[in-house]
Amino acid sequence: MKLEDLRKIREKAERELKLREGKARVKIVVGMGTSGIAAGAREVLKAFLDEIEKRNLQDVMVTQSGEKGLSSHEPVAEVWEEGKPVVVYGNLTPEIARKVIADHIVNGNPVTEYVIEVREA
Amino acid sequence: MTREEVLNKYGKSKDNLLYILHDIQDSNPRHYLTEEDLKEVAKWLELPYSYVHGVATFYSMFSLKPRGKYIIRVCESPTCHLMGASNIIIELVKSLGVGIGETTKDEIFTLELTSCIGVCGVAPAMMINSEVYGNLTSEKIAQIIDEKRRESK
Amino acid sequence: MTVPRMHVLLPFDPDTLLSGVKEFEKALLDELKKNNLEEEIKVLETGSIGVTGRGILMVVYPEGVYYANLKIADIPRLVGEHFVKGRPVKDLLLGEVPARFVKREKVGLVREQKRVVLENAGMIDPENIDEYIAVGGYEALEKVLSSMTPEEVIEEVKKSGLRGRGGAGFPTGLKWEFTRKAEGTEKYIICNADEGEPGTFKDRLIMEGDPHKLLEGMIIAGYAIGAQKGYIYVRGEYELSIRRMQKAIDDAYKYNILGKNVLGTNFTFDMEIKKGAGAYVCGEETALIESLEGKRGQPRNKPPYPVTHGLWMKPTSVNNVETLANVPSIIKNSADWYRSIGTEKCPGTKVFTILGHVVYPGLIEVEMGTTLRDIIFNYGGGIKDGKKFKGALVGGAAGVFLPEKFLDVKMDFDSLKEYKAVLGSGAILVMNEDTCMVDMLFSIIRFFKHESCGQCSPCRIGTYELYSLINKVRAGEAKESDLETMINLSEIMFKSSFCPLGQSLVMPVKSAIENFREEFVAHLDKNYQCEKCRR
Amino acid sequence: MAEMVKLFIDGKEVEVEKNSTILDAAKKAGSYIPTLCYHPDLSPTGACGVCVVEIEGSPTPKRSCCTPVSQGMKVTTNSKSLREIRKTIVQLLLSDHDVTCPTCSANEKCELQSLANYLGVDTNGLPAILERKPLDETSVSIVRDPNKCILCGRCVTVCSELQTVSAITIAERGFEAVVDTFFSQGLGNSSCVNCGQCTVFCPTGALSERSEIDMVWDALLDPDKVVVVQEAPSIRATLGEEFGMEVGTVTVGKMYAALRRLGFDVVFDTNFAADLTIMEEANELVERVKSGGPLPLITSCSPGWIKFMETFFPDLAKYVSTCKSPQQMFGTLSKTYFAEEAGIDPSKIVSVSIMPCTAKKFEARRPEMRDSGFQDVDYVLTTREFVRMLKSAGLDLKELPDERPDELMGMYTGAATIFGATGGVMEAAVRTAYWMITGKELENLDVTAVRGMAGIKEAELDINGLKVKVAVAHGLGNARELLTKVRKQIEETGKSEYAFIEIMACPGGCVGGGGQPKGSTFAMRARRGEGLYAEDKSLPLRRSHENPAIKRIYEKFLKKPGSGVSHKLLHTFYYKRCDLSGCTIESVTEKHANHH
Repeated sequence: MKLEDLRKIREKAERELKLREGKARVKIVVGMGTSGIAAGAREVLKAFLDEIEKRNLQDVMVTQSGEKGLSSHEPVAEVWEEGKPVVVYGNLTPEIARKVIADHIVNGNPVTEYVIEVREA
Repeated sequence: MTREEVLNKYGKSKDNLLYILHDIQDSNPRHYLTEEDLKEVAKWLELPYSYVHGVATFYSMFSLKPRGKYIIRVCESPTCHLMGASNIIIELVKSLGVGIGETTKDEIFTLELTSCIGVCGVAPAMMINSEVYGNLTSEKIAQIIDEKRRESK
Repeated sequence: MTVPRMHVLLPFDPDTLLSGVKEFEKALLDELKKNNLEEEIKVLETGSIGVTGRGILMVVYPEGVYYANLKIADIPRLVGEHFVKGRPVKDLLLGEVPARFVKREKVGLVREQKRVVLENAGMIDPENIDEYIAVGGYEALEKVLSSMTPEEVIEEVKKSGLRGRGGAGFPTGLKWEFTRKAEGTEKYIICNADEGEPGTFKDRLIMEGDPHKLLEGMIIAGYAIGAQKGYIYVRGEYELSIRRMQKAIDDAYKYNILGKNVLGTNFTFDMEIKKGAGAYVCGEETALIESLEGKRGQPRNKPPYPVTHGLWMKPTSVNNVETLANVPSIIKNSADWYRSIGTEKCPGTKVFTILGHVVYPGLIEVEMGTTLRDIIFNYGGGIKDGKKFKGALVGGAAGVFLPEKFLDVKMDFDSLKEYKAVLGSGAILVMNEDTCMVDMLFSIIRFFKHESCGQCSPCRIGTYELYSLINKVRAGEAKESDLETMINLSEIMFKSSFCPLGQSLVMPVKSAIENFREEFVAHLDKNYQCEKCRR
Repeated sequence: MAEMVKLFIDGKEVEVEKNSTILDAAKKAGSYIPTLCYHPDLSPTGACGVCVVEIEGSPTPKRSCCTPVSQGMKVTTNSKSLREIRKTIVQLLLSDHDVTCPTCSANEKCELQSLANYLGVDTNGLPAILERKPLDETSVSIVRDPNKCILCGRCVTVCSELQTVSAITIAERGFEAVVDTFFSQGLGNSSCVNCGQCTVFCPTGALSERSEIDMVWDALLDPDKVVVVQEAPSIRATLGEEFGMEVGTVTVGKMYAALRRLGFDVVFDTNFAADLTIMEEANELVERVKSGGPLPLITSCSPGWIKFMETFFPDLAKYVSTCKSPQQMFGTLSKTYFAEEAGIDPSKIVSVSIMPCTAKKFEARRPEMRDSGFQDVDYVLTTREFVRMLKSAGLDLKELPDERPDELMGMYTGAATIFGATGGVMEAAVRTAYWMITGKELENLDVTAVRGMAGIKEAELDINGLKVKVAVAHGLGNARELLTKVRKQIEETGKSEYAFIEIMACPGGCVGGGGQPKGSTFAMRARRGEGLYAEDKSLPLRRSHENPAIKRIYEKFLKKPGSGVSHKLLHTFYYKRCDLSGCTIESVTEKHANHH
């Protein structure tokens, strides 16, 4: 690969990141750093995936990120929706994760008691 | 991986020693290095036996004694200590019926202490093999131990 | 300067943000401008005022009236009626005045930070190289390879004022220059990722959350010093870091960001991970080199320094993860940009971990020079469960116990020196009023006793002597002279230990005993009850 | 010319070579810096910290033993703070030390003891924290007492760097750090070759020979036993040191007197057996040269070297002389030849040797060393043990008269005396081999090319027109280097450039043996060697074949060198001990080393 190719990849990847790979309406990013995992992020991730499958939500994708430093709020997950601020959930459990899918993703009502931050996308 | 496979995976360069010891130990269900292991590694890297022994005993992650299927390593660094690691240790000693550095009779658990494992934000914490557990409480420990015990059967 | 006639507070919290407070603010400012009121009416963003479920909120002073459920459409009315004519708009008012309304900034880990090294951690998928590239990753490398000589890279880093984030604060550019100028053509760059300092996990966050950033910093460093190979020495306990770094390296090779003729240039660079096996002392650069060579991790004498006699006795630059992760941003945005952050002598940001008895334990990245008080009380949310602050151990296990009166210290390499304290790894362990300082010092001494490599007598025996002395204090069997012995011994260890490990204890021992002397003296009484020391 | 650097030590300007340490410079400036782990012949480890000095501009003191000098450096070697540091370090070491000085084998030779004394250290300063560890008594030669170890690392450096044996290492870490063998199996089960250099370099009593003093006393005090004693060539050159004589003084007459005062019944001399060894070995050399037997011939009198060969170079076993060492030749003869001549039941004979060597204790106990029908040599005392016996008997060597040995196996030539120094066996063998090959006497007896402390020495000898290349190595690191070269030559060309090689396990040869006084430096070893060469020069007979006692034993008992009797009593064979070292020459060994 050459220097110019790097630029091409960047342009393409930027587009993809913005479009959420073109397919999904909602992206859920679960913090999968060691602290998150230590606090139970794996179970939370499983619950998200499971709930999405159960409800057959085709336009919701789940990805991972590293850790942001929010140890006291772990496990942490972010909800990205086109044209809306990013909603950051903290202190998640599998049960809350399922509630987030049901209330926020499906019905558009964020589960405010677990929102720790809302920020610009 | 067998010992020979591990050795063949790495070149005969001395700087691979730690990797080789890690891999051999990891492929032993009892998580330790035998006399034979150290001798074969020494021969492979053309190092004196004593040298390999010196290295293996320097690092706290290596053991020359057989250990349990699960190695529980409780962090006893200042942060975890402040957040109640001592109670966690007492709890584990009680529920496993072993002292620090010992293995349960059923060879399932070995209880060890470790320095900081870098999840201080969720202290007190511990590792079981390579998994990390944070925000520990008595209840959580009981639950984890139960689960592991079930898994091992 | 005009003093504003009115202050308008706009609470920013999850609720208001979701209701669109940002857009509301923008529209409000436009409206004020239109009416030439922007000098007279000052709009301020604030944190939560404890009101939820009421949409966009607004508080107007001097009257102190509260509005709720605001819409952009309400703005002309608000401006025309209230701000111009001085008549509050009744139908938009919040019925009740909130009971616990405190005017404050956002509190906690979500508070505004200055993220440079951690800008992507937790934001992108660390296992996807494209995501890194999408957020501007490898732009710095591109710039370096296409338009900068190694000397220019070193010059830029020197100009930026970047100092080693492993604790010692040595100028990074200078270290690179020494290595570049050292005799020989075979050179190495080693990333010290043996993060073992208790209370520290910044390097882990970078490796787990943004591994390519570190990789990019290392490749640039390798280019600058003239190395053909880089090693990342990661502590063996960091399984996930090792896995993610390995994935990043593999992907970088696939894109020819590593390997022969990097990105089609003449620069060739290889990278390998080495895994530690549980030894804190390997964080010391010469011990790390020994360990990397497959030996016991015992430090070497310095001089000669690694910059001339490092790995395989070849010129080697050993840099900390956080240090290297700063490099891409410096190259991308210029040294001047970097110098605009932090303090004059310590430019840039610093990652801190806030731990112990705070409301929000976690990790933040803020500008150098942020005060300890700010970090503990605003980012950490203060002391948990309404307890009182007692002290903070600042800088890791080799740090200093600071009492309340030192809370306003600025957190940078130089300011801390005035308090005989160190920035160290940036770990801040906060202790509440119930903490026993004797017990905490015991924990620290036990740590160093366990981690002493045993090579030199002052450290090997000294740590054990201190351990038996602190145990005497805990057990109520010590005399006041034992406290002096501890201080003296730690000072002798500082002066005569072979490496920084044995020198470390002087800080915690001296600061604990001197700053919390009464508590230590109380423990000398056989009848003293201390739950923490279990007596 | 080496680049020079100027610096200031305690205000005094000195100029030293660029790569010198501060300690070197201080010596030159006449400033005394106390040291403990430092040893002039070993690379510094910087372990103890006693030698710290203050350097202007340095926030903390630095170790002078391993800190290089730099231009214009300003060094202070003594101050209140430095004294405080040094005292505290010694105090720390003593707090973790088995302080049993009066009964310690290193008493008065212990460097920790003298340093504590010099600094005036108060032993009550810190709580005693010694956690007792068991002794390593698995070796027949050496006892390790970890409770007296100060982890200076000298023994490990000696074992791995100087001798390349690596039987020991620093294991574990921190306060648990300990000098240990592979898997803590003990020296006796390790690749240790018993050379004992560790015991010489050890600054304390942590490493010492396994003492046989009590057994020897028991034998001496047993009226039914006839105790026969032999003393190795080098003993006469080191004994005096321990009684305040100058290093290198040869005290042979007083040595015999001392042995008689202790109660030895018959006082012979290993030198006699050294002359005998030359007869057998020179004959073997001549035979091999004539018959095209395996060359080079490699000497076999150093038992540390023999075990080293068996452990690391078993493929070269067939090149090694089959001659027993002088000690063992003597031992066998003491219970055969002497027993017959004196008409004593050999079962009543106790054969004792005074040796510069700890490996001799191992050699004496090798199962094959029983050709007399008994264990040929019963007890082996090192020089150090011998000195302790003399001191406990209240004997001061200086005050004893000069006496003569008993003749039958006590007469010797200068050729035997130089056995104690590196190159000596080579030189002695050449003197006799020349005569054996040519029938003429070698005129210039001094083969100076093989003398001295150079690690590997080579010479080309002219034996009546026949050019013979020889080499000498002392210290096992040098031996390894030489033999690796020889092995490679043989592998590649089928033969080596050398015809004859002398190897001594210890640096300097036996004068630097592992049983010699503690604290021996290379400089001291060199002076002792010179003492032996001086004795050689002063003796009327300097060729082994001229020794009347040798002539007699061949006439009466052995017939001729290499005879059947000789082979039965004076020659031996070797084992393969690869399992102790992991040496990876198994295939080579199979090809060559099985002829025994």
